[in-house]
Amino acid sequence: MEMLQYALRKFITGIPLIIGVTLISFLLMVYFGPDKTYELVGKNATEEQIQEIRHQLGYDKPFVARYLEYLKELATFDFGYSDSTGERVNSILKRTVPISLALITPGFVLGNLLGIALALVAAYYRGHWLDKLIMGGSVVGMSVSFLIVIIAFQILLSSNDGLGWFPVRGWNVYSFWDYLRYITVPTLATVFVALGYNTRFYRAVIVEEMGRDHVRTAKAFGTPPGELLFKHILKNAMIPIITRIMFSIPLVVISGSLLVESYFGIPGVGKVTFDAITTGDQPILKAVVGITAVLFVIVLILNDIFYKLVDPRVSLK
Amino acid sequence: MNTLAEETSLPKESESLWGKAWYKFRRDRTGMIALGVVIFFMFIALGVWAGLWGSGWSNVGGDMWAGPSPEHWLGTNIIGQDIYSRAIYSTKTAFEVGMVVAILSTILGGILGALSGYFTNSWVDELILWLMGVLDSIPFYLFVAAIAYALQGYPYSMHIAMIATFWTTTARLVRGEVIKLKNFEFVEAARAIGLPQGKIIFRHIMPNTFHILLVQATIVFVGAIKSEVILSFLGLGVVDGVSWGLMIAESTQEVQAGHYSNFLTASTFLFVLVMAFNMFSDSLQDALDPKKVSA
Amino acid sequence: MTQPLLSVKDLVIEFSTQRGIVRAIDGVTFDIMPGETLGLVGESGCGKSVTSLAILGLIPSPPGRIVSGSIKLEGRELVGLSESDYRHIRGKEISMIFQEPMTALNPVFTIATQMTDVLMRHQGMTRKQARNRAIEMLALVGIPSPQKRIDEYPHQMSGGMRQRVMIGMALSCNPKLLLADEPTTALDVTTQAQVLEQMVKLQDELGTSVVLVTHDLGVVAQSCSRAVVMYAGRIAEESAIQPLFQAPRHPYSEGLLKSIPRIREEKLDELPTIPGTVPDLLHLPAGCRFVDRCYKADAACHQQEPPLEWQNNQAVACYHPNPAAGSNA
Amino acid sequence: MSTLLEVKNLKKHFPIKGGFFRHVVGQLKAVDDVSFTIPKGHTFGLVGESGCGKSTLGRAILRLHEPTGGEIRLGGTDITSLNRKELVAHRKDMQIIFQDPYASLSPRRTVMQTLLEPLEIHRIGDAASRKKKVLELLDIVGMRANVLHRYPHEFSGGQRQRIGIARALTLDPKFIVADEAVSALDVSVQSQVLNLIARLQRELHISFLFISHDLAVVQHISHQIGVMYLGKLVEIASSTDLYRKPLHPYTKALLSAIPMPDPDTKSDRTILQGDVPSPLHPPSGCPFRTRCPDAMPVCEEAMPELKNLNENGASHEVACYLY
Repeated sequence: MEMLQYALRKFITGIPLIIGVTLISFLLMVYFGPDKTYELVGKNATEEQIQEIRHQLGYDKPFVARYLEYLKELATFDFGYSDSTGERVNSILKRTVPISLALITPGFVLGNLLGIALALVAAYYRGHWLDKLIMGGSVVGMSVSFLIVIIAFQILLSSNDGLGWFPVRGWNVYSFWDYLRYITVPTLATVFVALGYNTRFYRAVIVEEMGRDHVRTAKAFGTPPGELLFKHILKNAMIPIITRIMFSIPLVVISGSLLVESYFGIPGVGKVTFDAITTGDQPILKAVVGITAVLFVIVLILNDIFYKLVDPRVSLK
Repeated sequence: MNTLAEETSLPKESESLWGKAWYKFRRDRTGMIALGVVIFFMFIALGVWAGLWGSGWSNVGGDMWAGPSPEHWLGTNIIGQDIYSRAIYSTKTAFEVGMVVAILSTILGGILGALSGYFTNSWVDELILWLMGVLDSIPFYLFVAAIAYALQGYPYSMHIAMIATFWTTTARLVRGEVIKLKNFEFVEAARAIGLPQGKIIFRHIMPNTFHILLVQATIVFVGAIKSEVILSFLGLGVVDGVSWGLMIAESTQEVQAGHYSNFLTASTFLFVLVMAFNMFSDSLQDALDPKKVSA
Repeated sequence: MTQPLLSVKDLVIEFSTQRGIVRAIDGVTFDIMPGETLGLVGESGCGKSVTSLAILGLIPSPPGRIVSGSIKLEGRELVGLSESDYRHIRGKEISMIFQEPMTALNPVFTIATQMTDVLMRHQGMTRKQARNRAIEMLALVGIPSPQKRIDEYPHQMSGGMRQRVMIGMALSCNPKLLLADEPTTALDVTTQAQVLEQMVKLQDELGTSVVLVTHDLGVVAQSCSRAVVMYAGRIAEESAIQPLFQAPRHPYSEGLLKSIPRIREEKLDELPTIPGTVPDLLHLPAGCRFVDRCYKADAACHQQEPPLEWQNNQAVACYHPNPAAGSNA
Repeated sequence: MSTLLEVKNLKKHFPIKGGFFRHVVGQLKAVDDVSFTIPKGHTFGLVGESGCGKSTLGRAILRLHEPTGGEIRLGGTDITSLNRKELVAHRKDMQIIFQDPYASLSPRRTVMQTLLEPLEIHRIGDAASRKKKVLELLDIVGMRANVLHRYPHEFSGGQRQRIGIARALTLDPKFIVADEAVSALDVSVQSQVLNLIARLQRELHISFLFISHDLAVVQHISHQIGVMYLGKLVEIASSTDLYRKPLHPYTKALLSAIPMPDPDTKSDRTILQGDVPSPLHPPSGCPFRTRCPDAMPVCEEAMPELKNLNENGASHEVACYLY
């Protein structure tokens, strides 16, 4: 009950954020965005026809009314029909989001788990050659552009000039085996790029926790190194680690999948978004922006609840 | 009236915290090498800017996909342009994007972060925090596209989009530091002598965040160059001229045909610069860390 | 004569810093007898905390390093002991409590978890046995309703309570030696009095030897039987408590004692002071390291560091020591 | 002997936010109805344990924290009623010395810049006379002119504290708040700084409010001492009276809790039980009653008033139902 009340309050405080995101995006993309009238009217249209189209598009209504309409769409989760295909936006999302999740999840999970593991090793052997090797590797990982990694991995693993083990592009998934074949190269590329940043961040967090007074106390009471690292240090380090993971979720789902999907031609939400950007398909863009904002607020709430679970000092009151 | 003049054994030269940091940085071999590489790239960029080299980047002079030759050191691309010149010229583009975005977003982040940190629990802070939250919640590529729509093909919409989103990280860091600093007693001392708020913020507090701003500027620089590549590839980035991102975008068709020169050249330039900058940034951070400097 | 419980001999510890190698401890020698409370006194940077950390093998390395010397616990050499062997000593034979009660306990575990872990590890107890023993210890250090409070987290307790928990935890395995590093410095006076009294009482009951590291001469006078006064990494004076406070032999101990403000009826206009400041360990003066601040310094003091010399259970490292208590010189 | 500072019923309350909409649900009474006076050229010592509100009181007097209520008169001027501009002008008369010599100086400014700033802000003198003033101040606090272009990190704690004192003196104040000014220093340096403050007070006739948790230090330096507990002054006495016949049970406990640097006076101490209650939920009536060995039923009802028990001679005020 306390939790529910807390979540509710948090959601209310999150409303200004949703309004801000939708307002700015709406202003830029729709209000100042491309005028669709002339794409829809035929040649030599009469003035009435043009007015008719403008009316259909809602261009003749005042800004506030149009924006409120958008908020209503977001609240009822009904974004109308795509400008370019005429398909319902909801059904597009229903089709593409699962593909994106299936594509992005393995790399996301692996990138974070491996990052934490490498960070633990590096922090434990701080100053040792192993630490220097891992940290050197992570700087290299951070310095290679995601785009280059994708292209290079595709050449090396998928193309005929390379090993040719995996499909070059597309998404013809009918079995688990197909699934594995299609996600391997994108996943490897995602992990490669995420690992550099993650390892570095997590190592810094763990090293900071290692310097705490209570760690010295635990040592002074004969705590063995494994217990020290996995019990005393890691539990305290979980707070910043969880925050980072949680807050990267909304970004990874949209931005992370956009490049991979458009490069590999995978019909996920990222590809749909990219296509919507190039064609100016406003209903889809409005849906994506609105949903991301809501996702952010949800993440904000979940993150605080996680805090509570890990850190007894945090009170939800 | 005093009799107890204290014997103070001070080193001969007075040394500011910057002096100490520079002394420390100079002894960091990795950092110095990285700085050397960055300066070398900057030299290339300045040369392009002065018209000394790279001016032939758009000439359609040779055969398509020619191999390396004395005229075209790294061969030519699909329409016979010299890859070497294009990569050199792109260095200028990269520095332009990096510098503009790094400098402006750092200034913006520094000022807004300082204001929000100094005026915590007031509407100023609330407003800036809200703005940061909003900008962080809009998917980056969508935001770039939105700005591009709104500015209708204005060539700097990518720069504006990056500045508008990259300042938030800097601002958050500065805000945190300012919240810490404003509770330091030297700030209370400044208030006690009657210093106006503006002077307290800009004369006493801000200078103590410069180390964060400097490191953050290098991080933003790298971020801007890397984003430019992806945005240009997606068709949202550099419109006029050439950049490593555009070269890689061109090369995606070429690599399928087995021509790697364009791809490898642009990738290598990009990688070396970004790597050097990252290492430089690391060493800078070590040297500027106030905890380590005062030790 | 009884054997010392712990004997530190010619200990030298160095730290490598940005500006060069700092010799934080330079030839420190002292013994701790069973059941006694030894005060380790000095100002910041004198090496008192480093010494106590070195006894438990907790000098962070790098940058720290024991260069030479020995630390023997009942004849057993601790310097160079492997980490895994040291683990069986820490918390079991030698325990330590720290200055900051607010940060010394792990914030995300309950008192019960932290105390039972130690007992299970060192005494081979089951969780249930360990819990009972922990509650017993909490009652012993004066925590009201320990059955209830043992399941609290550190942040739910006051500073004084947390320091009691630390003491209880440190004594739970019946260690032979307790190292207390400024245990009451972070506490308020009234709380400090409570905690000190509790510590002295427990030590009497359990017969544990205590090394009390502190800058506060009042605390030393009230709780120790013997004290080692340190200055800039070396021992200036070692003495039983009574003679040290009645007739300090080293000019540094003398100056220190005189310069503390005391509650007095008559007000002094000026406090006696020691001029100057503690020297930077990287730029020590030649000869005696106290020479720049000493009113007795002469040419000899600038030449060579004075050795620690014993006379009737009172040792002093000075060429011109004050006469010992009771002597007519 | 004329009064320089008069504090009357001073209050500083901090709002506590809570509940569903983070509205104000209560008040933390950091300083609650405190009154005292400091004569010209005297040092008033304020002693109490952490969280008792002594630092807040010092800052509220200087209006570094806006007081919630009450009156502060400095040399006849009502400080509480000044507007922002008038306050800036009056800052000349009242200054502060801080506890932490590492945090109290702006790290990226030289000693010269730090010491010149107050003179520049208040437009006192020209460049030459300002420089002369700065050199004079350095001499007063016992430092040489060669430190002018140095940065704070180049000094030791004691030296920084001297610079902090010099800064407080630049505007020739009549009144200085010394907030735990020697607490962070080592014993040998502490006595040097205490002597410096005592000399300033004697020779420049500056009044000090000397705040410290250390009763021995306060007793050494002050003419009069106020003992504070949970936001309230419970006893005000001359420093000799406080030593000779402490009246309030809390003062007695404080005195007996000090570990004396003398092994022969192993006092039979009255050790207080329990902890200071949270200032968020102070006990009703007298705040000390929960730990007081002499608590009576009447103590629960209302806070006893401060009353003067010395009819003739220096006043000795105590707030306790025992008297």
